Amino acid sequence: MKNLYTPRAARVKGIVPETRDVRTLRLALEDADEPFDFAPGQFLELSVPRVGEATFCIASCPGDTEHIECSVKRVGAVTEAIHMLDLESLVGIRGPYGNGFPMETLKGKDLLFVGGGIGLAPLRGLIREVLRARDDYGALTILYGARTPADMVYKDELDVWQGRDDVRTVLTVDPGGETPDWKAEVGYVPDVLRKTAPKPDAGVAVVCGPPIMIRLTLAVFDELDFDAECILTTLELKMKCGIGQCGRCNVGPLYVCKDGPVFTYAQIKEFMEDILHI
Amino acid sequence: MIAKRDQLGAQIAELLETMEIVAPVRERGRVYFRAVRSPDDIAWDYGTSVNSIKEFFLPPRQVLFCYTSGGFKPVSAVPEKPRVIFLARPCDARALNIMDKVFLGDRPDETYAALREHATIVGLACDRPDQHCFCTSVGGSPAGTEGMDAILIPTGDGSYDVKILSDKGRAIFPDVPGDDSTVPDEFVQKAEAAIRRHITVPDNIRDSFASDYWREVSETCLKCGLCSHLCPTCHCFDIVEEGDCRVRCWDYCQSDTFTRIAAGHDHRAEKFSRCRNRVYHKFDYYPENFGVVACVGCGRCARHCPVNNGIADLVNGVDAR
Amino acid sequence: MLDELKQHVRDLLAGDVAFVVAYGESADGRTAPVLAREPADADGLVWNDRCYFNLTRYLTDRDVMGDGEAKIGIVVKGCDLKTLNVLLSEKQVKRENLAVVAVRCEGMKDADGNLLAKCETCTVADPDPSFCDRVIGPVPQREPREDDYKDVDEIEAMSPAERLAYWSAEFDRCLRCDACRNICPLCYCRECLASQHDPRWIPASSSIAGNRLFHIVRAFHLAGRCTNCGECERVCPAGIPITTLMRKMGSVVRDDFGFEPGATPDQRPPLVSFAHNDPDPEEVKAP
Amino acid sequence: MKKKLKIVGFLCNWCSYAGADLAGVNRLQYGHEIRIVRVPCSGRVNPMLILKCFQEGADGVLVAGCHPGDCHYQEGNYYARRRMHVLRELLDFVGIDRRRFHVRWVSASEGAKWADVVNGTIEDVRAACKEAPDSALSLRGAAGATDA
Repeated sequence: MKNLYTPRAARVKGIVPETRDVRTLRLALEDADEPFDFAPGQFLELSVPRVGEATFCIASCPGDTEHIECSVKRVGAVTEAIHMLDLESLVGIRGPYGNGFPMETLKGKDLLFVGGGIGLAPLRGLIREVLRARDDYGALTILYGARTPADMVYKDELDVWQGRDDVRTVLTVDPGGETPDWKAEVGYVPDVLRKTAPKPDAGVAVVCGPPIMIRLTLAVFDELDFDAECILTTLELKMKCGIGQCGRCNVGPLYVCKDGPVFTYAQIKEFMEDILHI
Repeated sequence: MIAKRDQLGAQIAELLETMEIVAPVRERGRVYFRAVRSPDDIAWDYGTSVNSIKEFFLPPRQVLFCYTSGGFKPVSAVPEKPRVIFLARPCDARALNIMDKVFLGDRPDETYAALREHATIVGLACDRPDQHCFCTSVGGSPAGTEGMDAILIPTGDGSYDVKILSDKGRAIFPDVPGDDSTVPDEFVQKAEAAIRRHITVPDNIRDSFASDYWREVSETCLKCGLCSHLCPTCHCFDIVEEGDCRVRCWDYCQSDTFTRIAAGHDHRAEKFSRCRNRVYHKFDYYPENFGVVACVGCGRCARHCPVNNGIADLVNGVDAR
Repeated sequence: MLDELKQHVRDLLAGDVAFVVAYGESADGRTAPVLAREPADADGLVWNDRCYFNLTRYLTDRDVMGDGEAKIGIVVKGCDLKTLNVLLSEKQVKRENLAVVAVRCEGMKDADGNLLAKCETCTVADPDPSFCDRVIGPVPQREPREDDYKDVDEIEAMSPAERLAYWSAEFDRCLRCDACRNICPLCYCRECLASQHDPRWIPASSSIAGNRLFHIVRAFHLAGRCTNCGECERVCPAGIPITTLMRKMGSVVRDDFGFEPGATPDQRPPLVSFAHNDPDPEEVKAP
Repeated sequence: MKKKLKIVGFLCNWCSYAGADLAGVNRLQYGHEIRIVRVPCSGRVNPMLILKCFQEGADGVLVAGCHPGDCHYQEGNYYARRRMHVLRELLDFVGIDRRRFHVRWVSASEGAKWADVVNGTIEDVRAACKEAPDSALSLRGAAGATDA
């Protein structure tokens, strides 16, 4: 008898080193004729045989039909094993799960993306999707920070975004992380956000990063008088089942895996203490 | 129809040839639901059992699939023989309907669904609540029939009034006329009056989310999983790798590893926030999501709590603030 | 006696003690551990034959103790003092931060009113005053029976195959709820080996082999440390005779290394020490 | 079918490993059922390592170190002796055949003794396996269905 937890077999078709501890995998399902339809912001469960399963957001966009991409930072047993994988290694995929970004409500709006570290991964799929139909959206601003220039992911893509005149890209590194040739901002993401001070009517802000960054960034949005309904964040709390049953990723009554991972700030404000406990 | 214990016993002996029978049995002076080999094993006159019957629907350990050279081979957790659960209390039977909301919702769990389908539940109306039982405070009744296929109503002298509640129940008791499936009012009233513990689940429990109350009442909690493991509605699980297989097993929300990610972040790192989440999950979030409190008032959390700090007291105390 | 206890706790709380871990009442009226924080809280304290909880458990509870720098008080029985001695010898608590209030004890009873097994053989009902700051209550009149280790002997009398079958049946019932570990005052590891994910030393799920491993590891880690407070077995919902396992370990360290856990606050735990004439692991003892 | 035994040997670098080496140099024959893990000292052998071997399907475990009094680190094997004694008692108490787990002292000059120790251990483990094929700690047996 089949069950929800048996993954689909997939192979590693490409490995892109991003930083010293982040690599992006390009994955292809073995049963490629079965659809894998997803929206930007959704996630999947990636299995390494005999090691385990972990949750990763899909870093590619639905338009990238050839591969599914996930960026993986090496932190624990499963991610360690993922970093040991070679081309053509067998992995398992369950999903896609979660709600994804509300693409329809983003249409026609000015968009501000705020990312930190590996938190750029879910935003990258969204940004790609937006750039595919650039004319459907208003002004685009990308604020991205990492500890050091070397810790920035998707460097090629950052260059492309910086090179475009229809996207404003602000890069920053943590104080102390700058190198002599670093020309862009130095400062923590929330501080740089405050400095660049977008206007509250700017449209929609999308935030993703480590918990502490999300927390402080949302606080800056409060200061700047942003409407909590117009701030989207994508959360990644510990998940196992991915389908709202195992009971660990809840934010109040909402399950990150099922009702999220994309939430408006308004939805989760009440439970902030329970989500972003530092 | 009135049946005597030995009549039912003889029937169980017959059923044992083709079915697995789960019933309360006495072990070391306490009562547990176990698969029985003979009707003689059954503790007919039990009051409350230590474990609930949830383990027969959500197994404590379930192999999901095993690795093969080229992929993943699912493993069935459904036993061949159909199962009858005898003498389940109304609280435990009702808990299944509550768990159904999670496991038979928009993404039905095949194993759970099959085990539900596979099992017939013959309940036992409750005339022996103890001081921790509070089913009537959370929408249940000691004479409730929710989740059952048949119910036995004790009439004294080791006899039972057998009522059929579903086709599955009829298959077990083909001789019982199915025209009457109501529990007599007299029994209901007497049984409900025997429930001594009453708790109040405040309507505005959400308002207390930020209260210091949670720090105070969780102080002595040991963060063990005893209450979750015995709770008939607690269903949180973990998915782990064991040898060549992946396994689903019970987990508990007070555990240090429940919400901690590999990178170290734990969104419920402090004891009080776990304790609070546990209470809210049952009495606030579950009602919001599924329209029913995820507690059946069986009293196990209080009865067995190592430090006598049961959930019932935690939720009951919220209103007192 | 209770009044004396209450008054003493009140005085402590009026002084420099942040809180006192003591026996009080739960919301549903049962005896339970409580933390008295205000002098007025002392009014609710109790002392009765249901005070079996070993409150030293809370001395290493980080959620309760915070940084562990505040001075606190604790109510103990003579047997709990042994556990406190182990914690002190393992440098887990600072004696100078503790106000230890010992209560003379007539023995604790189970739900059926029977004296607990450990109380029948208790030799510390009248606590050693050198280990505490205050002793309260009348001197107990009970005569302890000598501990015959009958439970351990019964199992040792079995053949290896019978022992395996016996323990398999017991471990099979284990739910892995961790209550035994979490109530144990000496299971204070910040990260329990049994919960570790990477490496996964012990499987998380409940299976006979995994459960057996869990209990073996726990027994080994408590060998020479366990003071036999019996809390693990008391709370076990499956009724597994955990103390028998612990008592076996206790008898090994006593007979072979001459060690009595918790006898003093400055012992060196037996498994981090040795003697030149220790028995060889291959030596077969005469039955 | 006769099952091939798997025995894990933890050998201290300074004595027993050298002893095993000597046995090899002298071309002494002994059972090949043993797999050797070299450790700096028998005192390094955490009981968890032994249990993990059984967990992963080993039929027996042998810990070998310098003779008490001869430890390269003065006293490492004294600690090992105590710990292993307690572990052996414990395993025996829960019904795990003590013949499956041995602790022996073999010096660098005792090549012949090493061969005897290995052969004796294999014999013991084989006898234990005859009575009960599984160590009762193996998860491979308990993991349920595995891929054939």
